[in-house]
Parts: sequence; structure tokens; C-alpha cells
Amino acid sequence: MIRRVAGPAVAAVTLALPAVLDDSALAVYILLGLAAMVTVGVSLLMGYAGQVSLGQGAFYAVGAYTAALLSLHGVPPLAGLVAAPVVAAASALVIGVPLLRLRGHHLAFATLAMQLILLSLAGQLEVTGGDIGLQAIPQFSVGSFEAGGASAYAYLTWIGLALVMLVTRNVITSRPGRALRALATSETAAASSGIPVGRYKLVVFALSAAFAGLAGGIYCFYTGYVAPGSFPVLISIQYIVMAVVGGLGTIWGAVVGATAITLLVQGLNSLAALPGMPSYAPGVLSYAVYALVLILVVLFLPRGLLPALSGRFDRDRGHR
Amino acid sequence: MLTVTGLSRSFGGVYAVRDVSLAVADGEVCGVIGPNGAGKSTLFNLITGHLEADHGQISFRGHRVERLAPHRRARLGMSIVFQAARVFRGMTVRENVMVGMHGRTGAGFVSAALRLPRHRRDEREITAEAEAVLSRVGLAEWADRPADLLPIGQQRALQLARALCARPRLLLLDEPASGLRGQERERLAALVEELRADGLTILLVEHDVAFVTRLADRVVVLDLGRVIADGPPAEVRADPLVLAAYLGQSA
Amino acid sequence: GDSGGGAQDPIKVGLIVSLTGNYTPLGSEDKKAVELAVEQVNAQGGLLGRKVELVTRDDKTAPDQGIVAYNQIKGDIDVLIGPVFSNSALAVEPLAQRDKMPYLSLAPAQEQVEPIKSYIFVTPALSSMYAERYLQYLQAKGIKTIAVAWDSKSAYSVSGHKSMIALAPKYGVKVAVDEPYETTTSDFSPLFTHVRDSAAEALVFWGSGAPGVTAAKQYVASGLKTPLFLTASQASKLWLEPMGGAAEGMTVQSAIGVVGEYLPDGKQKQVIEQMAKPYQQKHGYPPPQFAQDGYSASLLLFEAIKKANSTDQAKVQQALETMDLVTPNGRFRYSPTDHSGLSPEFISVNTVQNGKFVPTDWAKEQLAKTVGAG
Amino acid sequence: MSAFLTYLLNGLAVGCAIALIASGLVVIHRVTGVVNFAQGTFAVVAGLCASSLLGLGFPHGLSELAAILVAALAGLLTGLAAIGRRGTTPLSSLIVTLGVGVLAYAVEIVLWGDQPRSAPGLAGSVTLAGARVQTQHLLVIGVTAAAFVLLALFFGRTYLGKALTACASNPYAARVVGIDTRLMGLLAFALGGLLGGIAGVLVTPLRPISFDTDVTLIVNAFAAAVFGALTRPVITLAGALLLGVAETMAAGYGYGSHQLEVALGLMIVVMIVQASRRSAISQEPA
Amino acid sequence: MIDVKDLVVSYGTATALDHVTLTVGRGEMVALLGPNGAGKSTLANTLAELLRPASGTVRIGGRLALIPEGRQLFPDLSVADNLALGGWRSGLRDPSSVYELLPRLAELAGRRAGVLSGGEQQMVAFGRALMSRPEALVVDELSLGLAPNVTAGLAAHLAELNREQGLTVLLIEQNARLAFDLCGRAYVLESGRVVTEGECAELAGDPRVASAYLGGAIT
Ligand SMILES: Nc1ncnc2c1ncn2[C@@H]1O[C@H](COP(=O)(O)OP(=O)(O)OP(=O)(O)O)[C@@H](O)[C@H]1O
Ligand SMILES: Nc1ncnc2c1ncn2[C@@H]1O[C@H](COP(=O)(O)OP(=O)(O)OP(=O)(O)O)[C@@H](O)[C@H]1O
Ligand SMILES: CC(C)C[C@H](N)C(=O)O
Ligand SMILES: [Mg+2]
Ligand SMILES: [Mg+2]
Repeated sequence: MIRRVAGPAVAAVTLALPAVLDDSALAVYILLGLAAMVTVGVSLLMGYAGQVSLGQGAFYAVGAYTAALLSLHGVPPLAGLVAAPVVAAASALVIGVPLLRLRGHHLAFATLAMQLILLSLAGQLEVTGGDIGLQAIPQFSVGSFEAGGASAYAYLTWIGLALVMLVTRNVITSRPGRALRALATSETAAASSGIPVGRYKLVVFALSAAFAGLAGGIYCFYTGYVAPGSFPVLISIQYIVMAVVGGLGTIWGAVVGATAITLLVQGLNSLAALPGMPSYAPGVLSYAVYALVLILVVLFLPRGLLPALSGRFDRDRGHR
Repeated sequence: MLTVTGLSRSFGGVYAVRDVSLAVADGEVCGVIGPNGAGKSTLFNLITGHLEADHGQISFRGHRVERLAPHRRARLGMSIVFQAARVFRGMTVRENVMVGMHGRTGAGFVSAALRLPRHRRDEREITAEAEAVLSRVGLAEWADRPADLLPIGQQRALQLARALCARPRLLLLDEPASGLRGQERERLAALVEELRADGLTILLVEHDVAFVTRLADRVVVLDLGRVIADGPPAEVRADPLVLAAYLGQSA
Repeated sequence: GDSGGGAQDPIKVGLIVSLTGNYTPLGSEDKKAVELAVEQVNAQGGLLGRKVELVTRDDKTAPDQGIVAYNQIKGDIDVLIGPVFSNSALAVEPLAQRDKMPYLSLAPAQEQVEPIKSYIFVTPALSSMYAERYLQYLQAKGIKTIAVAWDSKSAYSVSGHKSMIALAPKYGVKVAVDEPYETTTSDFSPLFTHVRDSAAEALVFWGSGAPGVTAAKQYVASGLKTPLFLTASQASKLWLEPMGGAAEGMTVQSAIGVVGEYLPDGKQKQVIEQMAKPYQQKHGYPPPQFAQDGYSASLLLFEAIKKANSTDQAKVQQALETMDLVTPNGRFRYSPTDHSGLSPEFISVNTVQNGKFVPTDWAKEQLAKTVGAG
Repeated sequence: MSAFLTYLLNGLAVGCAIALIASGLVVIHRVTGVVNFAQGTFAVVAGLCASSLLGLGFPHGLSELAAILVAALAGLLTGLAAIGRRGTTPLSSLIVTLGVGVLAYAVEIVLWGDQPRSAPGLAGSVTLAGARVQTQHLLVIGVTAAAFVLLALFFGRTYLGKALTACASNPYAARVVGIDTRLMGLLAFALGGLLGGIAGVLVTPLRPISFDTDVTLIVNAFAAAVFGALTRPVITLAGALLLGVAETMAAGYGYGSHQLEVALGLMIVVMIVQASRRSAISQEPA
Repeated sequence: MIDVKDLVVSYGTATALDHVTLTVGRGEMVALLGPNGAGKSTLANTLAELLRPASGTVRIGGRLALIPEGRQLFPDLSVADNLALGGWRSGLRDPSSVYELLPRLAELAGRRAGVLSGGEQQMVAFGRALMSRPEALVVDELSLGLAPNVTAGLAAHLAELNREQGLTVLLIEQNARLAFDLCGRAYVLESGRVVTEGECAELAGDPRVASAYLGGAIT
């Protein structure tokens, strides 16, 4: 009951927010939404299909570079934005064919290495602007409407996240979703039930990459700038932290996790910058307090924030 | 239905299955017995494609399948109930069974994501059949429980239900009765008899010789990876080789 | 930001640097120096009779955090000293330009001033200037063949290397070995082997951070005789301290501020000491390059506000574009066509002697000329 | 030829340093099933401690030993946080170790500042068959060899080593036979800290260490450890050496700007080849 | 030897054992029967101190070993190492006494336990429990997956250990006939409660018990 009301309520409130927030809050709103988009994909991949990716940031980057390069070469931004998830998914398909033969930690390492390799290529290629990256990316526009202010990007982010969540929900509550959850436990038993395990892993990998790619596309228009330095390996790890903190294997958990971590980070950052704070405040607050909160949440709410918040996890274990 | 010729598989020099040939006729229930480590489970894994054979041929319903991936063999009509209960953790009993229907339905990622009519039709069909199969194996009241918290016996029944959902032509049962008590065993035996009556072909591994004798039309005995006897149950039970290798004095 | 403000309102200077993440060691030095400059100006009664207040934000060594930080403070500040991390700087600059926010960058990347954006000015010497200065020195020393090593993952070193290759013919220098490495490289023996097998008379090593120490230490162990030339990234205690005695005799470039004590008395020396002495007193070590950048940026901004006699952003921009000011980094002469302002003459070429950077005779002579001219 | 030998020897040294960090990952994972992302931190802590102690005038040997013990203590504390609480899953523990690593940043910054530090090690170099190698590199190779022989003997031959292995192999079964899995896990974390500490004091003279150097250290070590399935010391060593040699060879033969990519790519290829020879069923518990 | 009073054990909110009282005297062999999900394994785990009771008391009068349901070996270790670790509490390191009892294990000694066949694993689990030189043994499903001759062999060993060394045994066994043959007394557990207890001979004659546990399976 509560669940049925909570979703639309959150959607309505978040949709109303961009109208009242200032630029600084909007920047947080947008980055939060983008992180949530990627994290939903991570949660789908890890929480449902049982495949670990420590390189989700790579697809975020692929999306961003795709949209940026296309629009810098005169392609309409909308087409660039559509291309971002498509290219990200396509590259996931190509990379996934060899990589998804690996399992568990091997896969985790390989995805991490993939991101390192991709970033260093971007840092050395002429077309991607090398380490300096791509500047002066045009504003996002549809026809003659141009997204001038941050609130336009906030709406775009909202739409993107809603789309990502809807697709994810539809997938997981259906035949392919069950197949993914099944192969997460036992690939052999899944195959015996007629599930093409390899193909399904590839598709879900591509789907989660598409989510990251879409977020990357929005990111590049919002910031107007992409560079390898925008996608450090640590952000990929951050997405996993968000997924776990929120509650792995729940869509809303991913969103809650992304929200909690982003707000915590930004909150501590602002706190550290308050006048009168000692010089070691940034280090101590953004490292120590962040770390302590993270450790305590993981230890004391092992199933994540969302299940703890809704408090009904035990009875619901079967229905996700 | 199934013909296996000259099948072999070794692990690091040790043969688990060695030059096994075997034919199962349509509608037959074929028991496979043999000492621990004889290669029965390995044989099943070779037939279903979870292990690759070193040598040998497998033909199933007229198709040569030894190069096909496990899920393709499943779609041709093979279902296996593993020796170790491999239920899908974190999913309910009902969802576990619904997965069994995968090969027979077709709604993919796109129709699911967009909720196309195809997806809705599939879901209706899957849900209905899942209920039916759950009742058939006596799991209806457990349908909403997380499958991995079920006691062993129910997990076995669940695996069987999942396998049946694929409407297989050949069912491979690896020790389906282990962990079941008298009454439950009785129910399982009755179910297998029912399935046989429906015309299903069954390969059955079981250490409960009485169980096998009762159900099987024919019994194959494996020892050290080879077939050492093959014939009607009564004959095999009297075979001195089998007595020595397997049944021991207590039979 | 608002342009006017009552006479008693403080003037607000924004500072976005890396206080966490990879570039912490750079950003924290910048911050110390800017804080020192603000303290000093306030002690002298502030600017235009108003106090100067610093608004600091951390970009976490990440471009998107730079944007968040900028959005947070842009309504509150009059002028901005921007990130030391080139990628952050490049992310924030378009926003600053759009808001007409006078912006002094602490990052050296060439791309910031090519093409010129009217409100964006750069403080550190561009790496192309360091490259050119070394070539001048090489020419003076009669060195004709060199080896160049560069960190392919650092923007500073990539563009320094590029300029060096481009300018070398102009100074009659041939590059015999041109070898990239990575920031994480922990073994430089391949490089040294290649240099040993070549005709190079000097090895110029571009890089900042860990590889500078790693390579120089391994250079000593390798027994290579070809002299090692390091760039300004190594001109601080960050490099000297871990090197210890092994650094003796190596050639290291630096901004003029690092060798203030060897300069003839005059304006330049005085400005350098105005920062170096209190900095040394406060933090216990001489100001490294990054601190000099932060301090110079502050002086430039203060001067511009004084000249504009207002914090009106357009006026401050005007003042900057006609700036001519001596700072610890040298004499800045910004113009509408030059938003970098410095020239290679303000770079010194030193050798390490008794754990200190001592200008070579050539450099002493050159710097004396430079300072004398000003 | 002597160039090749130089690359090879130096590559081995680089690989050995990676192997030492990786060995800690392996020890901890082998016993607790946890991937310890704070492993690089142990090395950093030890390196910083050693540089401080040496700076204060304590003699070599003593300073390094003390630093290693501090790292072991750090390992123990990390273990307490990561596995001290019952019911913490390996994934949660992993995130806790990640948190510990970040927490350590704050501690390190307060104690040592944010600037990189180094420490003196063995000076000079020696020439072997025309190839020059730094003496410190030889020390690294020697210590690594000793460490791995001891580890292999410990896990392969000793009863305690086997009991430790049993803990992650099947924690439930370990408790069935009466092994205190938590105690064993803490022991493993302390041992992991010790190994990380050894790596730290050996590496600090070769490359400066600052609070966030752990990231670089862990990426390479993780690659090597995963190569050894996070459980097998000897294969991990092989992986680390492969990584180190591939890096120096790449630099030596003209791919200096792609060292890391070449080395990591090679690791991935080898892993994929290995993986395609294993069937899914043999990787799932029966 | 084993003394259980009013034991309550639950998983979260679900009660698996509901005021169970049961005793096994020193040197006695007692069978524990019950349908799937009755709580037998829960009881076994509680006796081995792997689960904590919610209330009630458990008293054990000597060293107790458990052969857990589902074998639970150390899959990455060799058979020999698996056995050796069975001696963690007792200090026994050399598995040769077990090899004498189960010669097949000597052949498998160097093999990784994880790749053994199901039955082979069950033998290792049996051997591992013996390595702790137990005074009391809780066997959760002796015959699970074992070939008839092996089951018979293990049962004979169990009887012999009981007879000659006075080993106390609580036997959870699917094959009720086998259990009744081996044991003197038996408890029947249903839905977490003891519903029947008594001499095996009597129980075997009880029509309800016979129909529930003796039907079908005849070995
Ligand atoms: N992946 C593997 N690697 C190495 N050896 C294996 C592997 N799988 C099985 N074996 C070995 O092959 C032999 C046959 O095993 P299999 O599981 O087929 O026996 P089984 O007849 O099913 O026995 P049980 O009745 O005990 O289940 C055994 O000796 C086993 O140890
Ligand atoms: N970890 C667990 N979490 C929640 N419930 C559990 C758990 N383990 C067992 N249960 C439940 O506790 C009850 C008793 O289970 P138990 O395994 O003790 O039965 P059993 O008598 O051993 O059954 P079987 O004959 O199948 O082995 C069952 O209803 C089972 O579903
Ligand atoms: C001279 C420094 C400001 C350059 C800096 N280390 C960089 O790589 O961007
Ligand atoms: Mg088997
Ligand atoms: Mg049980």
C-alpha cells in the first residue's frame, strides 16, 4: 500500500523540484540523477543478474564522448543524445563477448581494466581531444528549443531516470527478468531451463551500459566539457557503493543509494568549506566522516538503506 | 529417443565416463545405477551438455546434439533434475517454476521493456501453467516462499516441477528420491509412474534399488565409467558383477 | 556576482582547488598561498577600503565537482581563482566566461588561452615556455642532441613535450630519443637503456609528481652519464626531500620565485621575499611552485581591482587585460591577445647544490637582464 | 641482449613489488572470502611510518620493522571492522575495507600531511651479465621470493595454513569441525597487513608514497591476485611477474605510453583463455 | 550424554523447533525421524552449537561431532586435508585410522574434495567426523546419496563404533528401516515438535509411523 503511493509521490515531488531550486542545488540534482541512472544499471547487472562490473564508468564515458563528438561535428544534439546509449550498448556488446566468459572477481578485474584502457585511449587519441578533452560542446536542443539553464537539464535528467527505472522494472518483472535472476544463482540450472545464458548476460550488460551511456550523454551537454579526467575509475566503484548502500537488487534501492551518497558527499563538502573550519577539514570531513558513515551503514544495515527504511524486507524477500 | 555411442570423458587422466553406449527408446524408463563415483552424474552432464565429451556421439530425437549448448538441448526437449538441488536463490517457488517455462515462451527484453502484447500473453500462460504444475507436485501451498529456504525434500520437488514446466520429451532424474521419507518417496514414485503413463521418456539415477526396480523398464549399471550390465531390473539385480560392485551383501 | 556592494561589504574572492583527490598536494599549497596573500592585503587595510574575504571550495580533482563548486559560489563572489587541475579548469571556464566572472587559472594547460576567452587568464607559465627556455639553455651550452622523456598521461608534460619537439629545430637541437612513459611507471631502466645507446648529450624529463622522483632516483642508480634535465614540476621540496643527496648536481628548471635570493636587489626580489619569508615562517618550508602560482594569482587580482577601482566585473576584466605587474612568478603583461602574460625570461635553470636550487651562471646572467629590464 | 636482460630483471623486480601487495590480498581472500581494498593502504601506512622513523634518526632495520608491525596492526583493525560483526557478507566486507581505505586517508593526512614522502633504501646498483639493476630492486626480489616460499609452505604444508584455507572454502564446515572462523579471519587480516607493510617499506625508497598511492598499488595487485583466483599464491606471483615484465618490455620496445594497457590487456587475454577451458558446472558448488 | 529441554529455535520470525525435549544416553543409539522441514537439521545444528537457541537448554556430556546434511566438505582442499581438519578439536592429524575403515578414501586422498561424486563426498564427511574422536555423533542423513553397499558398510561401522567404543549416536535418517535396525529408541519430529517417541520395535509396529516412514523404500 505504502509502496504504491510512495513511488508516484516521489516522482511528483522530484518533478516539481527543478522549478524551485537554485543553480547550485540544481547541479547536485542533476549529478545525483545521472548517478542514479548508472546505479540502476549496476543494480540490474549485479543485484539481479549477478554479474559484477567495476567499469561502468567506461560506458558513462562512451556515452558522453559519443554525444559530444557527434554534436561537435554538427549532428543535432537530440540525435547525439539518442546515439549515446546506443553506442554505449554496442560497445558493451563488443567488449562483452570476450569479457563475459569471465566470472566473479575475474569479471570485476576485467571491467576495471577495460575502463583504464578505454580512458587512456581517449587520453591519447587526437579525435577525443587527448587528456585535455572536448570543449565547447553545444547546449542540448530539440528543434529550436535550446536548454539554456540548469533546470532544463534537471528535467532531462528526470525523464532519463524515469525511463531507465521503467524499463528496468518492466524487464525484471517479466520472463527475461526471471531468467536473469535465475542465471545469477546457477548458470547450469538456468541453461537447463532453456535460457541462453551467454546471450542474456550480454544483453543485460549492454542494457546497463545503455543506462550509463544515456547518463553520459546528458552529462556532456550539461557540463559542455568531457575529458578522461571526468571519469576516474573511482566513480565506477562509487556506483557499486551506491547500489549496495541503497540495497542491491531493488530499483528504488539504487536511487536511494545514489541519493544518499551524493547528498552525503556534497553536504560534507559544503560543511568543510564553511568559514572558520580548520585547514584539514576537507580531508577529514570528506574522507573520515564519509568513510565512517559508509562503514556503519554497511555493517548495521547490511541489506541496504531502502529495505531498512521500508522495514518489510523479511516478509518480502520473494517479491522484489 | 536418445542414442549415445562411445561416450568418454576424463578429468586429468581419470576416466569418469569411458566408452559408454546406450539407447533409450521412446516412452521408456531407464534406470541407471552404479557405485559412488561410477560416472552417473557425469554421464548426465554429458548428455545435457553441461560437460563436453572427449569422444563419442549423442543423438536425440534424430538430431546430433553433442556440439549443442545446454540450452539448445533443453529446447529440443531435455530436462534434468540435478543431484544437488540447484534452486534459484532469492526467487519464490512460483518464480522458480516459471523459469522452467523459459524455453517454451518467447517474449524477450524488448517486448518485456515495452510491455508488448506478446509479453502479456506469455505471462498469462506462464502463470497459469506454473500453478498447475505446482499443484501436481504438491507445492501449491509453498508457492510464495523463497525457494532456497525450503527443506531439501521440497527443493527436490521444486526442481522436478521446474523441469516439467519445459514439457520435456526426455527427463533425466539424478537421485530424485534422496532425502525423501517413505511417504514422500511414495508420492514421487507415483508421479513418475504418471509421467510414464503420459509417454515421457525418463532416465533415472537412484541408489534406492527398490525404487528403481519398481519404476524402470530397464536398468543400466555403470562401474568405473563403463557399462557393466544392461537389462531388465530383475536380471540386473541378480547379476553377480552388479552384486559385487554395487549391491553388496545386503541386497 | 553583484557588481557594486556597499563600501563596508567585503570583497569576495572565490577559490576552487583540489583539496581532496589526486591533486591534493597541489591544491593545498595553492590554498595556503592565497590565504597568505589575503591576510597580507587585509593587514594593509584591504582593497578599496574593503576587507577581502576568501570563499574556498574543493573540486575533489573532478571536473563535475568543479562545476558544482562554481555554481555554489558564483552568486557570492566578485572574482575567481580557478582549479589547478586542468580538466576542472576547462570545465569551469565556459561557465565563468558566460557569467563574465574574472577568472585566474592555476592550471598550465595551453588550451585555456587558445583561443582567448575574454574573462579567462592563466597564472602559471605555460609548459611551452618551459620548453623554450630549456632550448635556449641547451643552445647556449652548445648541446645539439637530446633525449626527451614525457608522461603520456599528464597534460602538462604532453604539451611541454609537444612544444619542445616543435621548437627544437629553431634552436638547432636534434631529438635523438623521444620516449613516452606513464604516470604509474615504476621502472625507468628501458628509458635509460635507450638513452645510453643514443648520441644524446642530455636527457630532458617531463613529468610531475611521483615519476619525477622515481626516475631521478633510478637515474642515479643506473650510472648513466648523460646529464639529467628536469622541469619546474620538480622545483620544490616535494622533489628535493625524497631525493636527498642523490639530487646533487642535477639540472632543474624553476619559476623565478624559487631562486629569489640569487637575484639582484630590486622589485622582483622584493616581491618574492614578501611571500617567501612569511610562508617559510608559517609552514616551515620555502613555498613550492604551486604556492607561488596561488600567490601570484592573488596579487594579479588585487591589482586589477585596485586599478578598476571597483569590483565591477567588466572593469576588472579591462584592468586585467592591461595588467603589468611583478609577482613571484615574474612580470605579467596581459593583453587582449595574450592571456598568459608571462614569457620564458622568467624561468630559471638551476642545479642542485647542497640540497638547494642554485641558478646556473647562464641563468644568473639571463635573470639579471630580465629583472634589470623591468 | 643485455638490454633485454635489463628489462627482464627490472621487470621482475617491478613484478615482485606487485606480488607482495597481491600476496596480502590472496591471504585475506583465501581465508575470509573478502577482497580487501584496503591492502594498498597497509603499504602506504608502513611506507609513511618508515620514512618518519628514519627521518627521526632511528636506524634502518628497526624503523622498517616497526613500520611493518604498525601495518600488521592496521590489518588487524581493518579485519575487526570488516569481519568482526557476524553476518557481514563478503560484499559488505569489501565495501567496509573500501571505507577503511578512505578513512585512512584522513588519518594519514592529519599525521603526515598530503605531500608525498620517500625513504632511503639500499643505494647503488649492481651489474649482472651486463644488465644493471638497482640494489634495492634486488632486495625486493629476494624478500618476495622468501615471502612466497614461506607462504606456499605455510598454506600448502602446515596444518594451521590448511585450517585458514578451510575457513573461506566452506565457512559453515569450518565451524562444524570447530574452527573459529572469525579468529582465523582476523589472523589473516593481520598477516595481510604484515605483507602489505613489507611491500610498503620496500617500495618507498623506489617511489615516493603519499596517502593516495594505495590506488595505484591496488590496481596492479588486484590484477595479479585475480590472476591467481585470489587464492593461489604461486599463480599470483606468476601473474605479478607477467605484469611487471610485460610493462618493462612494452616500455623497452617502444610502447612506453601504453605500458599499462599492454600489461592489463595481456592479463585479460590470459584469463579469458583460462576461463574458456573451464565449464560452468565445475565452478558451481555441487 | 545429549540432554535437550524445552528447546526453541527460530529463524527470524519462523519457529523451527518448538519446545523440544529429548535425551540420548551415553552409549545409546537413537533415531530421529520426521518429514521434510520438521526441524531435524535445525536440531542437529543446535546440538553442534552452530545455531543459538532462543530458549531452553542443551547439555552435551562430551565431545560431539556432526556429520552435516549435504556433506559440507572443504571443496578446495584434498580429501586428506579434509580429514585432517576433522581433527581440529581432538588433535588427531593422521587419517590412517579412517582409511582403514573406509579404504576408498585412501584411494581418493589426493583428490580435491569438490570434484568427488556425491557418494564419495558423503564418505569423506563421515571420515572427517570420526577424526575428532567423538564421544557423541550426530549424523544428519547417513545414507543420502550413498550406494547401498556403502550405506550398509557405514551403518555397520556405526554399530561397531557404538558397540566397541561406546559411541553415542543420534541418527537422522531418511531410510527408517535402516534407522530402526540400528537404533534402540527413536523420536518423531513434526513441525518442530516431538510427536512420538519410543522403542524402535514398538514404533515400527505403529501403523502411523510405518505408513509415513516405512512405505516405499525397501533396500
Ligand atoms: N570436475 C571434475 N573434476 C575431476 N574429477 C571429477 C569431476 N567431476 C567428477 N569427477 C570424478 O569423476 C568420477 C565420477 O563422478 P560422478 O559424479 O559422475 O559419479 P556418480 O556416479 O554420479 O556418483 P554418486 O552416485 O556418488 O553421485 C568421480 O570419481 C569423481 O571424483
Ligand atoms: N536458514 C533458514 N532460514 C529460514 N528458515 C529456515 C532456514 N533453514 C531452515 N529453515 C526452515 O526451518 C524449518 C526446519 O528446517 P530443517 O532443515 O531443520 O528441517 P529438516 O527436518 O532437516 O528437513 P529435511 O528432511 O528436508 O532435511 C523448515 O520449515 C525450513 O524451511
Ligand atoms: C606545473 C603544474 C601546475 C602542472 C601540473 N602538475 C599538471 O600536470 O597539470
Ligand atoms: Mg552423482
Ligand atoms: Mg534436514
